Amino acid sequence: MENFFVFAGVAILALMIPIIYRILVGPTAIDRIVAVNVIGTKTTVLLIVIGMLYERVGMFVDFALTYALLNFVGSLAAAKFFDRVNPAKSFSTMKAEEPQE
Amino acid sequence: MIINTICIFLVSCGLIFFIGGAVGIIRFPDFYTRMHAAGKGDTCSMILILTGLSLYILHEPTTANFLVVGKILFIALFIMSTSPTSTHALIKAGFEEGIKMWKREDEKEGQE
Amino acid sequence: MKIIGFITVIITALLLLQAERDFPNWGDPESPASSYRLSQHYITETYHETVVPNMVTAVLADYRGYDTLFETVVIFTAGIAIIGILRVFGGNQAEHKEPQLTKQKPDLILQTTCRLLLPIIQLFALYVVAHGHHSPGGGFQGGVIFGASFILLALCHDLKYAQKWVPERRILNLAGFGVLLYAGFGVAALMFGENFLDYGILTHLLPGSIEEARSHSMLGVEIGVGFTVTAIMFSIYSLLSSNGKMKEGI
Amino acid sequence: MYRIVIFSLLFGIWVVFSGLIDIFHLTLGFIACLFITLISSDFYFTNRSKGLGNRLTEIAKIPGYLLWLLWEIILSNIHILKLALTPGDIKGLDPSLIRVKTDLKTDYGKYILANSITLTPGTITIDIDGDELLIHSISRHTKMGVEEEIMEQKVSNVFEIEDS
Amino acid sequence: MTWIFDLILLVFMVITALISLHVKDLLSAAMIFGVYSFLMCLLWAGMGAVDVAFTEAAVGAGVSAVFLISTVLRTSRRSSD
Repeated sequence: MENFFVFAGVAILALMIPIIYRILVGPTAIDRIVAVNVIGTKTTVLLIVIGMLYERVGMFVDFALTYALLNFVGSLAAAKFFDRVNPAKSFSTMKAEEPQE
Repeated sequence: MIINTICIFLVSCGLIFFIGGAVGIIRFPDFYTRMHAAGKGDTCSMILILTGLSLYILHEPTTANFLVVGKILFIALFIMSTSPTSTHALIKAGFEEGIKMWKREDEKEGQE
Repeated sequence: MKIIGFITVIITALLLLQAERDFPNWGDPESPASSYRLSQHYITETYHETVVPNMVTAVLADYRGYDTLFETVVIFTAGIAIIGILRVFGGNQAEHKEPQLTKQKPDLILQTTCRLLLPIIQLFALYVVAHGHHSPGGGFQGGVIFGASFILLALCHDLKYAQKWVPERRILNLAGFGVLLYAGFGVAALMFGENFLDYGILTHLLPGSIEEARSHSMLGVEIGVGFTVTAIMFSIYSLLSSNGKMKEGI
Repeated sequence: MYRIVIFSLLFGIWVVFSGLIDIFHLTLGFIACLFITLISSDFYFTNRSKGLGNRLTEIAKIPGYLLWLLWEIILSNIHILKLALTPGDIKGLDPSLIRVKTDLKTDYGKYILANSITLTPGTITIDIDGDELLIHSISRHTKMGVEEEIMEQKVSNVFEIEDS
Repeated sequence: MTWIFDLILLVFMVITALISLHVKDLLSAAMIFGVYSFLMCLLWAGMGAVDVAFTEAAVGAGVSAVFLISTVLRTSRRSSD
């Protein structure tokens, strides 16, 4: 059974690769933020899997609870960022500047 | 033994849904559709995996284990309410920034 | 300039990797860190002396009480420094180009989520503070989570709304109260004729034996740290996000 | 009355969080719940006039609703999985915006409806404006699913029982 | 067995740090720093340093991203180099 948990953990880690790819490529900032959010959910699961491996789930479940409760605060802040950004420097103009670097 | 099998089955189902989300986040063409793959395929697979793990924990039913399973249920509940919220906030931000939606090629030509 | 930095980083990393070869193995019982007398004492005697199962909390809040006290003071000072640098009084200095708010409509989903989850986040923060003895956690972590709950309130409604709970004047009061609570335990020990922050003597004030008095006063100390950290976290957020005007946040 | 309900709710959550059931920790929990009830009990219910009986039936119906929601989530997740694993050009993909009118009155009802729509993959609530929901849907199949309004009936069944 | 976790996490962390340095848009960089913090927490939890991991979880998820984002909001969003 322990081998299965190791396998599950490694599989979840391997499934992070496409998301890190999206973070690297992601054409817009919101794409990246979405990917970050997804990694947060995966971290929550992975922490419990690590807890199963160490057989101390009661301890690791606290971290997972912290992530479950607080992970969306960052995303909310990022979403609010777009409500309040200076119109002159808005998102579409930023994207137009990007290829000139 | 049966519990082990059920646990392995549920966790594997969760992993398969994770694969769906991960492939979708690469292949889908625009921001909105990627949001579909990213935001919520994860919630479902997370619930499946957590259910499997908590079944495995209940293997030996003691009070402490029941409380741990209660905490895991709370995690699932919290993610079920926070994840849609952040998805909604992000897609609203993108929508109001005016990110263009992807359309099929033929429809686009038809409109023009 | 970038290339010089890159080369420096590479050289430093190589030197560090070279030095890493001399380290003892991970988890080696013979390594100096775990065979030294003091660590042996911490590892074997902590539970008998303080009745605290989590060694880290006992070391942080009791054996190295001075360290944690002045860490709390550092956080307090950082808060004061940030207030001193960023806070702007009066409105009529040169009109700085402000980011404009593009919409003002409240969002029902965000507000309802905030309403449902906020008491639970706060309860979890208090749980983390109270159970620092048995599981990882303690004053700092609990304080950060409590501060994050007010930040969530400010994000979902408005900075003004959150300031009903934590007005500007109360921030400094709370932060100072935390530090004073911590130091108060030390002074109380001093009054009974023991060393500063030697909690064992507080058994005259607190119920239970000497060991339990140490454990209980550790809890009190953690609560003090929690107050300071909560207040300072929220004040940093409100100052940064409102450009020092404390009027409207993100 | 209202505060007592909140207090007992929080105390139950504390016991699950804490896991240590002895007098010292229960006292700590009592103090903590009292503190939270004092500073932020205003957050929970907006409509406090509802009768106790209605509340109880509401609570009794929630698990059934959650199970039904879970089943819907799994079904539509399989749909997304099929879409994502289609080789070559993704044929089923047909994004569109829909506006749906809802008859739900309370904020909680609207919130639950919007979150359930978002949780079933394939549809995301972009905005709530009065009683109109703006929804982004990924394919024809999911679009039809929203327009049938089964979910709305379920939600109003559970969360909007009229006082009789 | 957990050395596999440690190795993969370490590689991911290096990649994430490089991406976060590479990106010009400071808002994205702030969020990617959040990923770095998640992985750091996992690494510490895997090594058994649970108190440190808990601090990282609370600070990384709750406040650091918000602080960085509000700083970006009040300064400029483009990195100059």
